[in-house]
Amino acid sequence: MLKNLRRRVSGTTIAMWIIGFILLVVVIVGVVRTLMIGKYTGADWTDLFVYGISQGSVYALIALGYTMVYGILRMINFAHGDIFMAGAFFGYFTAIVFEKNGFFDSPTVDGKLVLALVVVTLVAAAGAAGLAILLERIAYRPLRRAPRLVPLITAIGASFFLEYSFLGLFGSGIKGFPEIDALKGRVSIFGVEILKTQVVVIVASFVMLIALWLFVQRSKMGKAIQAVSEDKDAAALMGINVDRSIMITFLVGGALAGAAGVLYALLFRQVYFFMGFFPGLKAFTAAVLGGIGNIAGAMVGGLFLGIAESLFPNLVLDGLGIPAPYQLKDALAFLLLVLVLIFRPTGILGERLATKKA
Amino acid sequence: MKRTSPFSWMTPVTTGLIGGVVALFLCLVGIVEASLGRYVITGIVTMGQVFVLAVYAIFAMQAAQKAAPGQDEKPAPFRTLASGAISGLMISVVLAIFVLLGQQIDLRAVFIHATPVLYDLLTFGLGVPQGIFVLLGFGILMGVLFGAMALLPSALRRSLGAGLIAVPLVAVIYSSLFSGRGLSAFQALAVFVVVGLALFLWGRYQQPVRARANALPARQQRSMRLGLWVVAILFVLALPALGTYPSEVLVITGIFVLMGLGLNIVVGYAGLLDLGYVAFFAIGAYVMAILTSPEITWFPFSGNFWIALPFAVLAATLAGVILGIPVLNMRGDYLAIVTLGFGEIIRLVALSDWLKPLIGGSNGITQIPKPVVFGFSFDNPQKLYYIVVIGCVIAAFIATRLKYSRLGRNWMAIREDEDVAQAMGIDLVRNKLMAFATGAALSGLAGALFATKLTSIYPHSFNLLVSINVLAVIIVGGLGSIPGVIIGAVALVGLPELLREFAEYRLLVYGAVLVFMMLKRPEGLLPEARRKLELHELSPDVAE
Amino acid sequence: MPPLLNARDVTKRFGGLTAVNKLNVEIEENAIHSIIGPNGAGKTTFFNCVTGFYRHEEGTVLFKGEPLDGMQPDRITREGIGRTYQNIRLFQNMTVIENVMVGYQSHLHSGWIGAVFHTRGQRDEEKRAVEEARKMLAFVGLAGRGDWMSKNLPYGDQRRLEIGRALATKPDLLLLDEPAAGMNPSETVDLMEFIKRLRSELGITVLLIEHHMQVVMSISDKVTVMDFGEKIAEGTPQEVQNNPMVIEAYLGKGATEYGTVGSH
Amino acid sequence: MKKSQYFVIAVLMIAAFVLAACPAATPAPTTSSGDTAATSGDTTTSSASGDTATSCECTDPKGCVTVGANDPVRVGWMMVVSGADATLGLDSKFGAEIAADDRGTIAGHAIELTGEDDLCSAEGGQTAAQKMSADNKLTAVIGTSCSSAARAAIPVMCGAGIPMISASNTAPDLTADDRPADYWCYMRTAHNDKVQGAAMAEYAYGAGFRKAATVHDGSLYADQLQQVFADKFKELGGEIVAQEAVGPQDTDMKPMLTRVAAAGPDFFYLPIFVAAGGQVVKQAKEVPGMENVQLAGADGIFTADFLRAAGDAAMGMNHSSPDFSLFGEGYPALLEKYKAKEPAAPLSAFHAHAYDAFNIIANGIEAVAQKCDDGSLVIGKQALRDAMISTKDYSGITGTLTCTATGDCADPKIAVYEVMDTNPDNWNPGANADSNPKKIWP
Repeated sequence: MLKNLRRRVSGTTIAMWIIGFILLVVVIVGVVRTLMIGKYTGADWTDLFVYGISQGSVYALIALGYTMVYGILRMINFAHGDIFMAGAFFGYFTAIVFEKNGFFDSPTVDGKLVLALVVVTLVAAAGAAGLAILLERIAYRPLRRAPRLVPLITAIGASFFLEYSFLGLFGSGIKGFPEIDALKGRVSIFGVEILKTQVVVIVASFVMLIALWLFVQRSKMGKAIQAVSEDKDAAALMGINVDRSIMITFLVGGALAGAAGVLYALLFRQVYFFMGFFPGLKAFTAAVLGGIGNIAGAMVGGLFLGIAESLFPNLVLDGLGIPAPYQLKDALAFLLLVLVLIFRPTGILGERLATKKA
Repeated sequence: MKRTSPFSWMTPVTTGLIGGVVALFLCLVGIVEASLGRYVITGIVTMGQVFVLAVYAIFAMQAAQKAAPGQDEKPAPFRTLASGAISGLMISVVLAIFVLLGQQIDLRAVFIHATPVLYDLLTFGLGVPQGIFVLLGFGILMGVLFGAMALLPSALRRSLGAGLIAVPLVAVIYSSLFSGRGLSAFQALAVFVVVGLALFLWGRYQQPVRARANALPARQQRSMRLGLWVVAILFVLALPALGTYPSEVLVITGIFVLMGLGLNIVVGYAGLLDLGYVAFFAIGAYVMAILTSPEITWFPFSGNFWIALPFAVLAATLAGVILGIPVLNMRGDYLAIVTLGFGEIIRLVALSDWLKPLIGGSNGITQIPKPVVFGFSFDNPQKLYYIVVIGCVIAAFIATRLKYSRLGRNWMAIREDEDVAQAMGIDLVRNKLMAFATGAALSGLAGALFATKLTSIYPHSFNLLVSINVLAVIIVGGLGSIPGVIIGAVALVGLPELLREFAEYRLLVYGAVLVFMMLKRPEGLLPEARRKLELHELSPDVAE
Repeated sequence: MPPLLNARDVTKRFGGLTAVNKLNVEIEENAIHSIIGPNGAGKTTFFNCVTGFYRHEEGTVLFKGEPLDGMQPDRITREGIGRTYQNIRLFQNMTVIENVMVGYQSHLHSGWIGAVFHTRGQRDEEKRAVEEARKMLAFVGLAGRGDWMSKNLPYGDQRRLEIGRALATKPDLLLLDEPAAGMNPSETVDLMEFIKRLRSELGITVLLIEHHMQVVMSISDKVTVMDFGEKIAEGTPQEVQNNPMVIEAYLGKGATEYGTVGSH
Repeated sequence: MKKSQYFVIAVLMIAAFVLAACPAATPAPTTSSGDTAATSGDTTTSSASGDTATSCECTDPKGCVTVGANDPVRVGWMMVVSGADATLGLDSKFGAEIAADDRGTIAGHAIELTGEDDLCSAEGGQTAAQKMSADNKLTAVIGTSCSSAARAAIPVMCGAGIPMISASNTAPDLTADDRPADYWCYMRTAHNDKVQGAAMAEYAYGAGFRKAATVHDGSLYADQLQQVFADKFKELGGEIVAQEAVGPQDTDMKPMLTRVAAAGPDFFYLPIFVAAGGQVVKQAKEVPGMENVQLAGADGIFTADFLRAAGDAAMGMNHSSPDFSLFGEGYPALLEKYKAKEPAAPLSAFHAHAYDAFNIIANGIEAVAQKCDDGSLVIGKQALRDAMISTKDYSGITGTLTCTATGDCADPKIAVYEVMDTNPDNWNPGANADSNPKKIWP
C-alpha cells in the first residue's frame, strides 16, 4: 500500500504540499492571533475591506487588458501598465482644461461635472487605445510568429520607451489631478461609510466590466475575438480577419486601461511617468490569480488582490508580530499568489485557453 | 529591398511625414536640446544636431530607395532625387508647423522641452519668417543630398553610410571612455575615411581572403585557428589595461555574463521563463555580506571572501531548490509571474523593518571586504576583472558540458514538448529542478562577486529590473547560445554604461533598442546554430 | 497467464461528455491488439488514460498485475509502456539521434556531476547511449540520418523516428496511435512488416489504434471496436468483421474519415 | 551581410581604442595629470596665494587639475536622473546648473558641467564614480543624490582625490566623527538627519505632543530620519506608539493609516517624499481616528508641489526644513530661473543645497587655483578639498554655511513651518513673517 502511494505521488509533489501547508498554517496562526488581540474594531475591518475593493476594481480594469491580450496572443504585454499611465496623462491634460473653465467647482454633483468627467474619461480611453493600437502595429504585429519570448522582450522595451518618452515630453514632476469638491467626503451606503471617490470608481469599474462582458459575449466582434483566441488559423479559415480582431483587442484593452488611468487619478490624484509600472505588475498578477485568459477571472483576481493587499497585512502579519506590515503587502500578495497556484494551479476561476494537447 | 509595387509620389510624402514626427519627437523629448552641448566634432557639430540630421538622412534615403528602380530597370535619377527632396521637405514642414504653432500658443504648458532654445535651433537662430524658409530649404537640400546616396553603387553607399555613422559613434565612445570631448575635425575625417575604406575593402576582398584561408592545408588551418584563440585570450586578459573605468564596465558586464549563463540554462535550455532570477543574485550577495562584513555581529562567524564564496553559492542553490519545488509544476507564464513574485518577496523582505536588526533593512550591509590572495588584494576593478573572468569561464564550461549531456538533452526535450518529454520517461520536476538549481548557483556566484565589488549592498539593488535585464541579455544575444550571452551582455550592459552621456535618456534608448533589435533580429545577435535555422524557416519575412 | 495490460471499467469524462465509458480491455502478452472505431470514439482518450496523461474517474488499469492509476506519465513509461502520437510529436529542433537518445534516457544514470566532470562512468554511458541509439535507428531504417534535424525528415521517416524513439524507452507494451495515417500503400505494407518484427525480434506487445482496415485485419490477433466511448465488439479480425454492430457503426463512415486528424 | 555588421562594430571599437591609445594626437596639450606631477613634485617654488603666482608647478600631495588657458573649468554632478527617483536628482541638477549660469566664470574661466547618473543605488554610484574619477580635468563633484550611492562612490572619488559635496545625502554616518579614512574628500550641504530629525522631535515634544507615530518608505533618508526622530522623542520623555513603513510607489495608504490610528498617536511624522507623502496626508483625513492627529513632514516634501499632491488635506501640517527666513536674497531669483528649466515648481529644497554646493566648489577653486602665465589654472586637489571644508560663514542661499571637520556644511538651523494655505501658488516660505507656510518654531 505504501509502496503504491510512493509510486503514485512524487516526492516533489509531497514537498510542494508541505510547503503549501506550512504557509497556510502560518497564515491561519497570524489571523487567529490578530483577531484574539482585538486591536481593531469591526468598523476598521469594514473600512479596510472597502479600501481593498476600490483599489481592486482599478486593478481589475488593467488586468482585463492583460488577460485579453494574453488570451489572444499568449503574450505578456508588459507595456500595458504604461498604456494605463498614458491614459492618466491624457485624462490629466483634459481635466485641467475643464478645471480652468470651472467645471469642477460646484459643491454638488451636477450635469457639468458629469459631462466633464465623461469627456475626460473618453479622451483618456481614446488616447490610450490609440497608443495601444500603434504599439501593436509597430512592435508586436511583425513578431506574431516569432518564439514566445521575443514579443515579451519587445514589450519590455516598449514599456521603457513609453515611460521615458513621457518623462521627456511632460517632465518628471508629479502632476496633481484636479480636486473635485463634489466628490469630497463620505457617503453612507448600507450603513457603511464610503468615500465618494471610491463609490465613483467602483461603480464606473463595474459598469465598464459589464459593458466589456456584453461586448465579448454578445457582439459579433467579441465572438470573433473569442474565436481567434481559440485558434488563429481556424478562425482565419472561417473568414475572420485575425489582424482586425487582434487590433480590436488592443483597442478595447487600451481603452479600459486609459479609463482606469482616469479612475486611478481620481482616487489618488497623482499623475507621473512611472505610475504605470507597479499597478501594471499587480494587474498582471491579478490576471494570473483569477485565471489568465479569463475575463471574469481578471475581475475576481483584481478584487481579490486589492482586498488582500489592504486587509491581509493587518490580518496576518500583525498577529505574527511582524513590524510595519504594510511594507510587506506586496510580498504578501505574491505569497498568496503562490499559495493559490499551489492549490489551484490554473487560478481562482481557472484559465480559459485553448490547450493544444494531444 | 526591391519594391515591386508601382512608384507613387505619395510614398515620399508619407515617409517624410513619419520622419517629421520622429524628428519632432526627438526634439520634444528633450534629447536634442540636452545633447546640444555635446560636441561630436569639437566646435563644429554637436550631438543634438546629429540627431536631427540623422532623421533627415534615414528618411530621405529610405524615400529615395523606395523610388529607386529595380536592378533590371532603367535608372531614374530624377525620380530618386525628387523623392529624397520631397521627404526632406516634409520633415521640415512638420518641424516648421511646430515652430509656428509654438509662436502662437505656449506649448510648454504641456511639453516641457518646447523651449526657446529649441525654436532657435530649428530656425537656425534667424527668427520666425526667415528661419522657416531656411528650414524648408535645408530640408530639400538634405533630401537631395542623402537621396543621392541611393544612386551610388551599393558597395560604395554602404561604405559611405558606415563612415558617416562611425563618426558620431566613435566620438561618443571616445569621449565617454576617456572623458574627452568631441573629436577634432581631423580625427573625424580620419575615422570616416578609415571605417569607410575598411568596409569597402572588406566587401571587396572578403571572398578571396576567405577562400585562400580555406584552401590552406588542414594543419595550417588548425594552427591558424589556434593562433586566433591565443590572440583572443590575450585580448581578453589585456582589456583592463584600458583603465579603471573601462574595467569597471567590464566587471559589471562580466557579472551579467555570469548571470546570463545561468539564466540561459533555465530559460534557454529548459524553457522555463524565470522573471525572478534576481532573487538568487540577492541571496548570494547577502550571504556573502553576512559572512564577511564585520558589521554583522549576530553571526558568530566572519570569514574572508574565499571561505564565504562556497556558502553563498550553496545558499543560492538551496534557495533555488526550495523555491523551485512549489513552482515547477506550474506551466509557462504562471511560472513567470510566480518567479517574478519570488524576486519581489526577497527584495521586500530584505528591506523590511522585520529583518532590519539582522540585515540592515534600507541601510544595507556595508564594509564587505575585497578578496585577498596571499596578501594581494583585488581592490580595484582592474584586478577584480580577473576573478570575474574566471567565474565566467567556469560558468561557460559548466553550461557547455551540461548542454551536451543527458541532462541537456532532457532539458531540450522539455523545452520542445513537455508532454512528450514526460512520456519519454523524463521526470519533469526533477529535471527542471536541476536547471533551476544550476541557474540559481551561478546567480548566487554573481551575487557574491557583486557584493564584494560594491563593498556595500542594499535591497534596492535587487529589483525587478535586474531580472529583466538578464533576460533581455540572453534573448538579444540569442537564446541558448553561450557566445550570445557574452555579446548580449556587451550590447545591453557594457555599451549603455559607455553611453552614459545620454544619462536621462539611457532607458529611453535602451527600450527603443530592445524593440528595434527584436524586430530586426528576433533570433538574437549570435543565435544558437540550430535556433537560427528554425527561425528563418518559420518566418521568412523577418529574416533579412 | 494473466494479461499484460488489463483495463477494468475505465471511465473518463470531460465535463458532461463521457469519452470512455466502462471500458474493459485485456491485452495478452506478445499480442498485436488493435482498437478501431470512428473518430471521437474515445480511442486516443483511452491511450491517454493508460499512459497517465488523463486521470480516469473510474476503473483501474493493471499492468503486469499492478495498478497504474494515478501514476505520473514518466513513471508509467519507466514501468514499460511506450507510445507514439496520432499527429507526430517529435522534438522538432533536435537531431534524429538526439530524439532517440531522449527516449533512451531513463536507462542512463549519470547526473549533474558526471556531466560537468565527464566522469568515466558518464563517458562510457554516453558511448553506450549513442551505440544503442544507432542500433535503434538501424532497426527502424534510419541508419545514417542521425544528424538530420528531425523536422526535416520526410513524413514517413518521421513516423519511423517516433516509433524508434518510443522503442528506445525499452517498453514491454507499445501503444501506436494511427501509425499508418498519411502513408501510401507501399509504406503501409512496410509498416505492417515492421510491426510484426517488433513482436518477433524484440518481443514487444503492441496495442494499435488504426483506421486502415487492411493493416488492422492482416496483423491483429485481436480487435476491439469502440463507439461513443464504449466497447461494442471484440474478437479476432474475422469475428469483428462479421459483427452486425460493427458494420452499423462503420457503414458509410470508415472510408471517408480515413486520414482526417482529429484533436481533443 | 551579417558578418560585415560585426566587422563594422569591431572596426568602430578598434578605432575608439586607437584614438585612446595615442592621446598625443589630441590637439589639447593640457592632459598633464596631477598624479604623475605629484610623485616628481619635489620642487620648492610654491606660492600660498594663487592669484599672483607665476610658477605653475603642482606641489599638492594629492596631485592637481590643470585647466588649459582657453578651457573651461570642469565641475561634475553625480545625481539620479533616471528611474523612479529621477525627480530627486533632477531637482539638484537644476540647482547646480543655475548656480553655474549665475556664476558665469570661475577664476576667469568658463564653466563646464558634466554629469553622471548615480541611479540612486550603490552600483550606480560606484560606476559613476569610477567614470568620473578617471577624468583628470574634473575639479570637484556635486553629488550623490542618494546616500547608498554615496557610500559606494566616496572611496573611489577620494582615491582619485576629487572632492565631493552632496546636496541631498542625509545619512548620518557619511559625516560621522568615526567615518572611514577614505571619506576624507566628502562633504555635504544637505542636512544631516541627526540635525533635522532631532529638531522635529524637540519641536513636537515642546508643543505638548506625547504619543508619536512615524512612517518611512524604505529609503535610507526616511528610515534614518524617522529613527533619529523616534530616538530623540523617547529621550525627551515622549512615547513612540507606532513605526510603520510603506513602499515609495504605494498609493493606497488607508490600510496603513488605519493601523496607525488604532495605536492612537497625537503626532504623526512622515519624512518621506512627495508621491507617497501626498497620499499619506490626503488619505489621513479620510481615515477615522486620524483626522485630528498632527501631521509633520521633513524637507523631502517641503515644496509647493507637495500641496498639489496632498491638496487641502495639507492644511495645518507641520514641516521641518532649513530655515527659509535665513535664506539668501537670491532665492526668489533662483526660483524664477528654476521655472525656466522645469515649469513645475521645485520638488524639494535640494536645488538650493546644490546651488550652495556649487558655490562652495567655485569659491574653493578660486581660492586655491594658481594662475599661470599662459593663462592656465593649476588646482591642487588636497588644497581644494581643504579650502572647501574650511568654508566658514559663507552666506549661501540656504543660510550661513560653515563646514565641520567631517564635512557637514549645512546651516544647522532648522525651522518648523505650518501650512496656512493650500494653494500652491501662494507657497512662499520665508518671504516674510506671515507668508505661507508660516514659521512656528523656533
